[in-house]
Amino acid sequence: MSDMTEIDTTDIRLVPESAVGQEVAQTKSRRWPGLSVLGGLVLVLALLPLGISGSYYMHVLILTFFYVVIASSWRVVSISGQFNIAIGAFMGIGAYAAAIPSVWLHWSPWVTIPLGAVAATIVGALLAYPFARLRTIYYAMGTLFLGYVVINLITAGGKTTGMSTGLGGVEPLFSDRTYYYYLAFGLMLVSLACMYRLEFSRIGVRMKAIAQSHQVAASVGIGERRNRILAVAFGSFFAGLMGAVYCHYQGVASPNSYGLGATLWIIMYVLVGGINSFWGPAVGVGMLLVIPEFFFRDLKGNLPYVTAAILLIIAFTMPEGIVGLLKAITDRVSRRFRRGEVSGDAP
Amino acid sequence: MEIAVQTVINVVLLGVVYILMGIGFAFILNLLGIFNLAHGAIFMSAAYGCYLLVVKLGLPGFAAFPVTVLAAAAFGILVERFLFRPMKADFNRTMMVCIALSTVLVTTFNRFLGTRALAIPPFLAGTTGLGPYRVQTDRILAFCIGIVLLVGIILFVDRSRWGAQMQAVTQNREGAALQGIRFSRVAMLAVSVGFGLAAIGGVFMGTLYNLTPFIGDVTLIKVLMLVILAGLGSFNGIFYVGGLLGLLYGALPVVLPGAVVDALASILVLALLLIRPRGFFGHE
Amino acid sequence: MKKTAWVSVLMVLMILLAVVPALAGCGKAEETTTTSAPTQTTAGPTPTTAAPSSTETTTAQMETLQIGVILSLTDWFSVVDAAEKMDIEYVAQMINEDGGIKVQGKSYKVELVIEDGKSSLDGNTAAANKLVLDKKLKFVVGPGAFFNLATTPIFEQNKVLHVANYNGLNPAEMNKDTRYAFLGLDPITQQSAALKALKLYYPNVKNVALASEDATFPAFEPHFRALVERTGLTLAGEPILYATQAEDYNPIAAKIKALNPDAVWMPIGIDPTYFGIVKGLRTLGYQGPITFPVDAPSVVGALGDSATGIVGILSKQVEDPYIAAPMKRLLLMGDPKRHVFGLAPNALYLLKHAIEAADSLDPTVVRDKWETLTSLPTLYGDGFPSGNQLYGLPNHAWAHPIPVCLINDGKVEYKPWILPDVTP
Amino acid sequence: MLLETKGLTKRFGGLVAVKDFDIQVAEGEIVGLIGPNGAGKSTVFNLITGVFPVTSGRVLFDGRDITGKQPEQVARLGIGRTFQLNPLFHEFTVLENVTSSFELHPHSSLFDIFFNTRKYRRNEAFIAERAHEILHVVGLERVADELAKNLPHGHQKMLGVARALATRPRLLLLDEPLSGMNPSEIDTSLEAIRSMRDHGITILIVEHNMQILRLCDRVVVISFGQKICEGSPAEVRANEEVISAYFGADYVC
Repeated sequence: MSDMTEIDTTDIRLVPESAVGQEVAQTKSRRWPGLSVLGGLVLVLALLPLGISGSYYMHVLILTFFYVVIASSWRVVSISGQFNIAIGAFMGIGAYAAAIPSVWLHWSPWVTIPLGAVAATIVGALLAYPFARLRTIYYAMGTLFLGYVVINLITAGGKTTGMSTGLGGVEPLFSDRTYYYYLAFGLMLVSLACMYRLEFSRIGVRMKAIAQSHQVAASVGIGERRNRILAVAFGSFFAGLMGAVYCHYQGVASPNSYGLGATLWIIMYVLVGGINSFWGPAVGVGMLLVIPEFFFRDLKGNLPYVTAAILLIIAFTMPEGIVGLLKAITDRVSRRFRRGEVSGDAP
Repeated sequence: MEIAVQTVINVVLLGVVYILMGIGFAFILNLLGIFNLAHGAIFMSAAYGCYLLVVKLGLPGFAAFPVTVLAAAAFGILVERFLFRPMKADFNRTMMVCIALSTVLVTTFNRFLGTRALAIPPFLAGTTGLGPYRVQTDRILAFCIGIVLLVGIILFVDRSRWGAQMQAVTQNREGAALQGIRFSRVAMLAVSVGFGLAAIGGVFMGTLYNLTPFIGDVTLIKVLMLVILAGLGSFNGIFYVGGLLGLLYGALPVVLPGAVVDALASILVLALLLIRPRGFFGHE
Repeated sequence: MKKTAWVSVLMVLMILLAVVPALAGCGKAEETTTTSAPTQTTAGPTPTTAAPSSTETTTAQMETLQIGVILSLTDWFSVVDAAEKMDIEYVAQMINEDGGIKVQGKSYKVELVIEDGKSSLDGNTAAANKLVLDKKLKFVVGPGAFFNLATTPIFEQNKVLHVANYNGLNPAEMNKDTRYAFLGLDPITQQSAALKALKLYYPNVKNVALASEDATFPAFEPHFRALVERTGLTLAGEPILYATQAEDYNPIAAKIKALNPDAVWMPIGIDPTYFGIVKGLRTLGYQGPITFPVDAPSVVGALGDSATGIVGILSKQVEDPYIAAPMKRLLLMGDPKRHVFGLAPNALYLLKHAIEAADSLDPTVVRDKWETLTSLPTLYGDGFPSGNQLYGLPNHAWAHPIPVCLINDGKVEYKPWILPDVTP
Repeated sequence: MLLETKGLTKRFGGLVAVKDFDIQVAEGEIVGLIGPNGAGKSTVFNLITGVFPVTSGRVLFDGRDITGKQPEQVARLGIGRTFQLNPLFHEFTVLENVTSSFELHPHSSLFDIFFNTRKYRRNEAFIAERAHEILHVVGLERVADELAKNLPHGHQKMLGVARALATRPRLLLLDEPLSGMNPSEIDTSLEAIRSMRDHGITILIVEHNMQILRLCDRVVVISFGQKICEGSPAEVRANEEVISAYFGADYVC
C-alpha cells in the first residue's frame, strides 16, 4: 500500500492571516466611540454589585471575569502563531500549585495565589522550550497531548491531588462574594490592560511577525524561539493566576475543569468572539457563558443544544467571529458615511 | 501464562479498533484537511444505533451491523455536504462545527438512553477454546472481521478506482482536478468511509464492552494520538502506531494500577512526539 | 441513470437515519410518559408550569416548600443521576399525595428545584450557588458521590440544611464542623451488607478480591479492610485499582483472576465499569461469585445469560417479596422495570420525616432535632444512624436495610433484605 | 574579507546540495553568485544565514566564525537578506513591514517596550521617521498603507529589500532580486542595488538571470553544488564551462 502523503500539512493555517495586522493601523479618531462604550461598561460592572449583591448572577459574572482573562490569554499565545491546546492545563497547574499548599500545609491564599501564577509561568516557559520546535498543526497536537499528560499526572497524583475526584477544602480568600467580585473584576482589568499593552506594542508586532513568517522574522533579527516562549509564559501566567484564584473561589480543584474538554470550550469562546480581535474573547465568553447561564439555565440537560446552536450559527455566518462581523459592519457604515460627506470628520 | 495469552488477544483487538478508527480519521484529515473532533461521537452514536436496531427493533446482530455502518456512512455524506463543505477547510470553523456536532450527538444519546449502562447483545454468545484458554467468541469474531476490513481497506485504497482518485487528490488537488476528478465527490467518499470505519469500531467496542454516551471521548484522544504519532498523511504509519497503542493500552493496565497507566502512556506518546515532531512515518 | 441510483440509495439511507432516532424515542416512550406524569399531577420539577394547575385541583390551601436538588444531568455522572431525577420526582409526588410535609398543623406541598451539577465540581458549585443565592432555599437534597466536596462549604456558609445522597468519605464533605450536612446513606454500611450476603449465600468463600475505582478508594480503604475482617473474611492480595475512564476492562479482569480469589467484591464504581469487569471475568472463565451494588434487571440486560453468580445489593424490584412498602409504592409510580438507584429519593424521604419530627421549617431547628433522633423511616424501612464516630457528628449519617438478590443464568432470585452493621 | 566560506558542504540525506564551496566577498564589493536552476545557490545563502545547519565547512564573517549560529543571531551581526519566495509579512501594511524590521537598531528591551518608557517612545519615533525614508528610497512611499499581499510582484521584491535595509546590514544577501521582473523594472532595480553599494553596503547576489553580470564586480558560478568558475563578468562570460552549464541545463538570458 503506497503512502498517499505528499499533502503539505504545514499549510493548514491555524491563525487565519487576514486582519492579523489590522488593529495596529487603527487611527486615533476612531478610538473615541469605542473608548466611551468601554468606559461605560466598566462603570456599570463596577457599580453592579450594589444591585445584584449576593445573587446567583454575581457568581456568573465572577466566572465570566475569570474566563475572559483565560480566553484572552489563550489568544495572546495564538497571535504568535501558536495554537496552544494546553491552556486548561496551565490553568490547572496554577490551581493545583495553589490548592495543594493551601489544603495540606494551610498556607495563606495570599501566598498560594502568586505561587500558582509563578508555577504556571515557570512550567509554561520550560515546556515551551521543547515545543518551540513544533509548528502549526504539530504544535497544536503536541500541546493537546501536553494538556492530556498534565491532567493524567494530576489524576495519578494519589492523595496529594485527590486524583479524579479533585481536591476539596481549599481555603477561601473572603467570606463575602462581593469582595470576590471586585477582586476578579480588578484582576480582569489589570490583565486585559497588560495584554492590550503587549499586543499593541513592539512585542506584539514581533509575535505577529513570527506568526506570518518565522524565516523572514529571523532575517531581521526577531528570534522565533525566544518570542514564542515569551508568549507562552505570558499567557500561562494569566491562566495560572486565574486558575489559582478560581480554585480559592470555588474551594475545590478538580481535574476535569482543566482537561481537554474545558480547553476546547475556552478556545470556542475565542473563536465565537473572533480570534483576530482583542475583544473577541470577552465577547465570546459573553455569548457562550453568560447568555446560556442567564437565559437558558432552566433548560438543564438540554442546555448543550443551545451552545451547539450558537457554535453552528457563528461558524456558518461569521467566519471571523462576532467582533469580526461587527468590524466589517462598522467599516462599511463608516465608509458610506465618509462617501456621503467628503472629509466630514478629520480631527 | 493465562494472563499473557489474554493480554495478547486484548492488545491485538484494541490495536485493530484503533487502526480502523485511525484510518477513518486520516481519510478525512488527508483529503479535507479537517480534524474531525466529532469522530468519537460518531463512534459512540454507531454503538447506540446498533444497540437500538438489535434490542428495540429485534434485528439479528449480523443484519444490524452492516445497517449501522451504512447509516453512519450516509450520515457522513450529509455531514460533508452540509457541515464540512461550507466551512471551506478553515481550521477554526471546522473545529466549531465538529464540537457542535459532537455536543449534539452526545447530549441526544445522553437524554434518551443515558440513564443506564447498555450493551449490544453478543453476536455469538459464549466462549471458544484456544488450546487450554477460553476466549469470548465475539472477540474472535471482531478480530476476524477487523482483519478482513483492514485488508479490504488496503485493497480499496490501492486497487479501486475510488482509491486511486483519493490518492490523486491527496497528492495534488489541482492536478487531480485537471484530470477530471471531482474533489467534492472524493471528499464525500472520504467522510463517509471515515464515518463508516468509526461506526465499525463503535459496534465492536459496543458488543465487547458497555455503552455510555461518553465512550467516544476516550477513544477520540487515542485516535488523535495515533494519527499524530503516525505522522499526518501517512497510512502505513497508522498500522504500526495503532499496534503500539494497542500494546500500551492493552498491556500496561495488567502491570500498573489505574490512573498511572494513562499518565505513563501519554507521557510516552508526548516524548515520542517531541523527538519526532512529524511523527514516525510522516514526511519531512 | 447512474445518478438516480445514487440519489435513491442516499434517500434510503437518510430514511434509515431518521428512523433510528425515532425508534430511540419510541423505546424511551414508556419512560418518558411516566416521567411526565409527576410533572402534571404534582408541582414537580417545573414550578412555573405545573404549580398553579395542581394547587387549583388538589390542595388549594396548601403552601409550597421548595426543596433544592442537585443532580448531574449532563456528562459522565448522568448515567447515575438522570435516573435519580426521575425517582426523586416520584417521591415528591408521593409526599404530596400523602398531604405534603406537615409542620405546626400546616401542610406544605413539596416543590423540587432541580439543578444540573454537570458531573464536575465546578458545575456543582454553580448549582449550589444558584439554589442558595438565587432561590434562597433552606433545604437541599445534595449531590451524590464526591461532588459534596464542592457544595458543602457553600451550604454550611449559608446555613442550608443539606442531605447528601451518599458521599466519598472525604473530610471536606462531612466533618465535625459541617453541622448542616446530613447523609442519606452511609456508604460503608451498604458494603457491609454485600459482604454479609456473600458469606451467607456462599459459605465456602474465605477470601475476596477487592477491585475498585481508584480516586475515592483511598478514603474508603481502612474501612473496607476493617469490614472484611469483621465479616470474618480475608482479602486475596492487594486491592486492584483502575481508572474510571478505562476503555478495556479485560486487563483488570485478568489481574483479578490472577489473584485466584474465592469471590470478587467491587464496592465503588459506576455500572459500565462493573459490567465490563464482570464480562471480562466470565470470559476468562472465572466461576466464583461476584458482588457489587447492582440493579438486577440492568445487569441481566447488559450481561444476558452470562450473568451468573452475582450478588446484587442495590436491586429494588416489585417482584421482590421482601420489598419495603414505600419502595414498592415508588416503583409502582412509574415503569416498574426501570433502574432505581434510590439514593437521592431516599435522602428526600429522610428529610421530610426529619422536618416533620422537628416540626419547624428553620434548618437550624431541624438540625438540632435531627441530631437527637435515633430512628427515621426510609424508603427501605426503618433507618438508623451510622458512623457517628467516623464523621464526628451525632446521627448525621444514616443507614437502612439493604436489598439483596442473587443472579444466576440471567434469572434473579430475591433474598431477604440485610440489616447492615453500624459503622463505628 | 568581509565574508568567507571554507569547504562549505551540505547534504540532504544522500543528496549533496553544496560541496566544498569557497567564496570570498570583500568589503564594498558586489559579488554575483550565478548558476542554473537547482545549482545550490539558495542553499548557500541558507547556510550562510544559519537557516540550515552546515554539514561541514566554516562560514566566517568579518573574521569571526559564524557557523551554526541561529538566523536571528546572524542578522544581529549585520547580515541582511531577502528571500526568493514569501519575502514579506503579508498581513502587515507596507509601512508595518518596514517598522517591524527595525529590531536591531535601535533596540528596545522588553522592559522598555512593556512599560512604554521614554527611550522606547523615542526609538519608535525614530523608527517611524527612518521607515518613511527607506520607503522613499525604494519608491514605495505612495503605497505605505497598502497591505503587503496586495502589492504587485515587483513592489513586493523592493519591499523585501527595504525590509532588509531596515536592519542596517553591512552585508546584504539578495536572493534572485530580478526574477519575474520586466526589463524596465530590472533597470531600476540594478540602479537601486548600485546605490546601496554606494552607501557602503557590501552585496552578494544570487541570480540565474545573466543580466546581473552588468552589475557585479566579480562573479562566482556554481553548478550542481560546486564552484566551476570565478572571475570578472567578462571572464565568466567567455568561460566554456559556464556556457555549457547554462545551455545544458536551463538557458536564461
